[in-house]
Amino acid sequence: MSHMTFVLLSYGITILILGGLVAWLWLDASATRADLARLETQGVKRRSEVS
Amino acid sequence: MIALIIRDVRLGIRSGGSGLIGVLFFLSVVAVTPFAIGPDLNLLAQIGPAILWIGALLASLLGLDRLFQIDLEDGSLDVLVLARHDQPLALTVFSKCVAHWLITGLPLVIAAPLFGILLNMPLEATAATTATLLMGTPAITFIGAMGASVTATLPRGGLLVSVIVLPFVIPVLIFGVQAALGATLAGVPFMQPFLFLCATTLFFCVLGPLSAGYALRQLEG
Amino acid sequence: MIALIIRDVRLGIRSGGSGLIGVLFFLSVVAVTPFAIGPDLNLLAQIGPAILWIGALLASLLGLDRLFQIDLEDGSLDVLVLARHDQPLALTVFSKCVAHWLITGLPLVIAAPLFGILLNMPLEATAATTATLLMGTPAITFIGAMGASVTATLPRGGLLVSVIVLPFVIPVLIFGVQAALGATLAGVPFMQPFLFLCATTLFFCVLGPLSAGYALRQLEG
Amino acid sequence: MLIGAMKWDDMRLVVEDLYVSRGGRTIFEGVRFELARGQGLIVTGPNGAGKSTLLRAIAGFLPLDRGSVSVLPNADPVWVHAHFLNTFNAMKTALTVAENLSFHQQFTGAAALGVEDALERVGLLHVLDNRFGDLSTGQRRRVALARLLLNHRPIWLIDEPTTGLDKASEATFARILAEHLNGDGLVVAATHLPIDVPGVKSLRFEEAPV
Amino acid sequence: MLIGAMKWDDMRLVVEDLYVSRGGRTIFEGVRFELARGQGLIVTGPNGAGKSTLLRAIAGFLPLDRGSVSVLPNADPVWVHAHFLNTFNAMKTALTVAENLSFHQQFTGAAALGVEDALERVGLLHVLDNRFGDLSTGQRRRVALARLLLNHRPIWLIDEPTTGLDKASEATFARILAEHLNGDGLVVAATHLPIDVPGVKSLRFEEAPV
Amino acid sequence: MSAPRKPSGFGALANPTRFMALSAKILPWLWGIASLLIGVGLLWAWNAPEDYQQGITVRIMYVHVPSAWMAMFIYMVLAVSALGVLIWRHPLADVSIRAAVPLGAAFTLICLITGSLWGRPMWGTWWVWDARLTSVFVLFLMYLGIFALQRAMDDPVKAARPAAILVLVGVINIPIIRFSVDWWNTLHQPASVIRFDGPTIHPTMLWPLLICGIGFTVLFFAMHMLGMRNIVRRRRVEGLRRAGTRDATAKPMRVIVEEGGTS
Ligand code: HEM
Ligand SMILES: Nc1ncnc2c1ncn2[C@@H]1O[C@H](COP(=O)(O)OP(=O)(O)OP(=O)(O)O)[C@@H](O)[C@H]1O
Ligand SMILES: Nc1ncnc2c1ncn2[C@@H]1O[C@H](COP(=O)(O)OP(=O)(O)OP(=O)(O)O)[C@@H](O)[C@H]1O
Ligand SMILES: [Mg+2]
Ligand SMILES: [Mg+2]
Repeated sequence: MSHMTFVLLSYGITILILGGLVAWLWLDASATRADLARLETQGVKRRSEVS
Repeated sequence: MIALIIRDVRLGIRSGGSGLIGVLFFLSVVAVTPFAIGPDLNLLAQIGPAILWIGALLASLLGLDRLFQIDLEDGSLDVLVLARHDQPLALTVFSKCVAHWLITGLPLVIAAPLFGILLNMPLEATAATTATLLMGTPAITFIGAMGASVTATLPRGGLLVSVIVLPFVIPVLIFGVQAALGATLAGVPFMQPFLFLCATTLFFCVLGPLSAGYALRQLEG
Repeated sequence: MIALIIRDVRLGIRSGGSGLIGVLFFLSVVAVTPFAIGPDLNLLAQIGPAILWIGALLASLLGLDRLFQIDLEDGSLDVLVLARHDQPLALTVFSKCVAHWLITGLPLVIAAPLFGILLNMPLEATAATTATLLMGTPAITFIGAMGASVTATLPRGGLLVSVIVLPFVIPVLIFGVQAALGATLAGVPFMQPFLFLCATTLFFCVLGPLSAGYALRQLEG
Repeated sequence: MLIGAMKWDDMRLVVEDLYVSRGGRTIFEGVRFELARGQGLIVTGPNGAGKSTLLRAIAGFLPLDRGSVSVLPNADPVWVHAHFLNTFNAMKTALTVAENLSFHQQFTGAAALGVEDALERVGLLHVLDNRFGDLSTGQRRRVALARLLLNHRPIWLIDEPTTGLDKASEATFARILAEHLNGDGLVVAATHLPIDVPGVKSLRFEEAPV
Repeated sequence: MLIGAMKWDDMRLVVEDLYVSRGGRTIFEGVRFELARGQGLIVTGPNGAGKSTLLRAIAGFLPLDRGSVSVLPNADPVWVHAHFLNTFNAMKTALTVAENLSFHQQFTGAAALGVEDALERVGLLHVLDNRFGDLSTGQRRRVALARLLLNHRPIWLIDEPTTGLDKASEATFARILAEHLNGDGLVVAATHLPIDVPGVKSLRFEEAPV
Repeated sequence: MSAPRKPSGFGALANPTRFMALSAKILPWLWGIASLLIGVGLLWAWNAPEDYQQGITVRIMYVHVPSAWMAMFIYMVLAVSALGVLIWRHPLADVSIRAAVPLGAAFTLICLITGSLWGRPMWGTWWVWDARLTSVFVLFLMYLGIFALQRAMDDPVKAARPAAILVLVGVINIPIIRFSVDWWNTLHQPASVIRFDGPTIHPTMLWPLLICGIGFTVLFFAMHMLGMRNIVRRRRVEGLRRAGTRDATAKPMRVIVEEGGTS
């Protein structure tokens, strides 16, 4: 393999991991925000009923 | 039966034994070795299978000796034993073994290839090791169950366990390692020890639960 | 303090051979090595100390997770923690460590010379290894106490404790193997790493009990 | 369970001339009694008298020096038809109440009440999702009692069922017991606290052996 | 223990405005009481009310959200002067009764009664050399109670001391408690079973009116 | 022990609420700065001269080294937060630890991967059990260990203190590993260990390296803050759900103290 591939690979993987992290964080953010909104609107219910 | 497996797996996970932790455990065991025997890659590759097998043995021994003790202490063993009409004790023991293996053995088998790379073992060696682990680790669990049942029933069982268990386990260990090496080293056969391994596993997957189940019924007196 | 040591040692002996299990595990590690690295006797002798150390290290992980759990489960931990005015918790932990080492660590040290012969190590190498084990294994217990204390609330932290503990024991392992090799190999010093080993042990024999004691006081958050 | 179900209507628990020893010491000699459906037996006596030993012997956990325990008419062993509740609770502290109970429900055959209903009966529906280890002493005991309602077993062998229970829960349990008896159940209960269930036999150990 | 011994005569246990929460939930609010020497407090209430929690908080096992617990006059922490008996027995089943008790005697300072005398007091001298694990439920509890007599601690924090005890032993324990109080001791006891000790304060947990 | 403490549960959320408001404002800026710095750094790096001995592969350095730095820096963040948990009892400290651990693990992983990607052409092997490499690997294990401990306990409130203690003890571990490493290096084996000291870095490489380093740091803070926001939210959700059970909504019991007769 040419040296270039190693360089590209390492940059690629770095971007992949960091990008993955950021994406996961964003998704998590929207998910939790949604949960919170739902619970706050629908008010208190028994846990077994909530989700 | 399924219920019992689910419960014990849950229990294992809750009490810090999830697959993740299993893999981590082996990672650390593998990571520790080079510190001891030095960075010589060939040597590392050579004893790689042994290390993995030793790790597997340790993982099984951790907590295996208390497999039934725990149920005895919180009284659930009475329930398991009492229910032996609906579910034969041997089956109960078998389920507990399966659960225990899922927590300790399986993570290793899944992660083994990764470790192969870390210890830069040749590919077929890695494959062979994985295969032997897959076939061999259940044997350790089943054998251990026999010992565990004795610990639970006899107040001083601990000594007995080790005496019972390891004489059986050591051969398994040795054959496992040999088979793993057999894949790569010239002059070392692969099939022969591997088949022996499978035979042992099958043998103990019957004998283990049966004898353990019997021992558990002798609970007191 | 003495009372606690006596009690725990008694317990260890009564409940039967947690020490012996360790030794037998140790034995099985030693037993598989020759199969792993083949017939080359010199090589075997060469990495003998490393093998012994790995075996001892992993063996002393057995039973570590139960160090505080047993006392937590039967309520005696409350007594130990409550008495921290008469006997500081760090001291209590220290005593428990001593007892635990006497039961699990000491047998390993005693068994080491025999196993040295199995690995046909030269005499002084065996002697050196035993010496390093004698000095080193306590450190493992002390570090283990820290790991056991943070996982005390988990019913069965076996794997997790090992995962937590292993990174910490690496320096111990390094110095230990180093010194052991120093005894035989030309150009490798013995005293220097050996002293480092002692230093590490001393260090952890303070840090371990302190942090563990602190953790135990925080159990209920 | 079928065996039990078939011969359900004329089931009898017969204990004949029972001798049991523990640690080389004979705990009791020649205990004999018989329970028909709908009958209960309350076992009382000083500490160390042998109440728990008797229960364990009946349940088949202890070797009998002499005598026999069987369920007529077709002489089944007791454990085919019995729930056994020892002084421990047989629950896992690391699991939630729901997980614990549904395990027992699935593990022991002949499901009767659902997990939530059983909890409702002991008034603990609200701890459904709590770790069992986070419950108070009495709450734990009540969950353990709820287990008896999960699966239908005609014979209940229960050891100090009401330890740690508050007054209200004791009453609740007495009600549960009465209902089980009216439903043609058989009960052998060892206890120090009087359980007011009308028309139960009683077996008293007089003097603790020294 | 010297600290205790010195200021012995005017020792007071003062609990002020105590707030404790568990698992993110506030269990009780603003509990306040004061005990002088010779005074006892019986804590009662339904299961899950917070009795054990209160005891653990006083003993210093739980973080306090608000308020304080201290032993006047010189504001020692409670655990310097206290025996704590939880619902478990703090004994090792693998060891004999004698071994268990003598461990506690040596471990906790200020020896009072000898092991045999303490066992004598709870009427169990004959089990001195039995494995603790071979004792019956009530026998175990009585051995655990004997522990309190081994070392002199003015303050006793005891959780459901009489569970599993037979009538005779309950009376015995009531006597022991009374003597401790007459000997200028302080007692906080959580219980469901009435303990007839004359002239003790009582703390009752009740459902808050909705 | 009996030192007064902020009410846990809902009472303690006052502080976090302020955090949510504040972080909401800061966050966008952080993202912006991070992407800017990293972009500039990498472009510059791409145009930086090739290393005479390492050739083009030296470009790996610009991701490798910063991530290595982050791997160690984040552990220090953990340590400070741990102090926050144990000493100052700050309600957000535990949240900070939880959010930082996965990030630390990720950066350490990047360091490992890029490192071995660099090692292949330079040393002719993916992995050497060399001192520095192994120490990083152990650091990785420690991150995972802390992560495992946190996950092993289902109740985050209960996991906080043990995790914090583990983190603090682990701090000592880092220097220990690094020192012990030198001893281990001098092992007898004719090891294929490549003694490696970074090339004396030329300014034209140093600048982009530094910029990338700063960029990574800012990026970390951005991710950390977002992670913390998520955790705070999730705990509120959990709180609301628990409040759903009667047990939790039930008012604390009323307590009645009655004097007995004097004995
Ligand atoms: C998996 C393999 C590797 C790991 C885990 C690793 C780890 C590290 C770490 C932790 C640092 C930071 C040291 C400090 O600042 O204290 C570092 C720096 C550095 N590494 Fe690596 N490295 C690896 C492979 C390589 C390779 C193959 C090369 C080049 C041939 C390389 C070149 C550098 C350079 C130039 C620095 C910056 C200079 C310095 O701080 O010393 N690394 N590496
Ligand atoms: N495993 C055992 N081995 C030997 N002896 C035992 C064992 N278990 C109990 N014993 C003895 O048998 C006798 C009866 O015990 P048992 O538990 O039946 O008493 P009990 O009536 O249940 O008392 P309690 O009211 O305290 O529960 C006791 O003297 C006890 O010491
Ligand atoms: N470790 C814990 N974590 C979270 N919640 C707990 C924990 N222990 C107890 N609780 C809860 O705190 C409340 C009070 O418990 P506590 O043990 O004080 O009750 P109690 O008054 O002793 O009841 P009992 O009469 O059954 O002993 C209960 O609702 C219980 O569920
Ligand atoms: Mg009994
Ligand atoms: Mg209680």
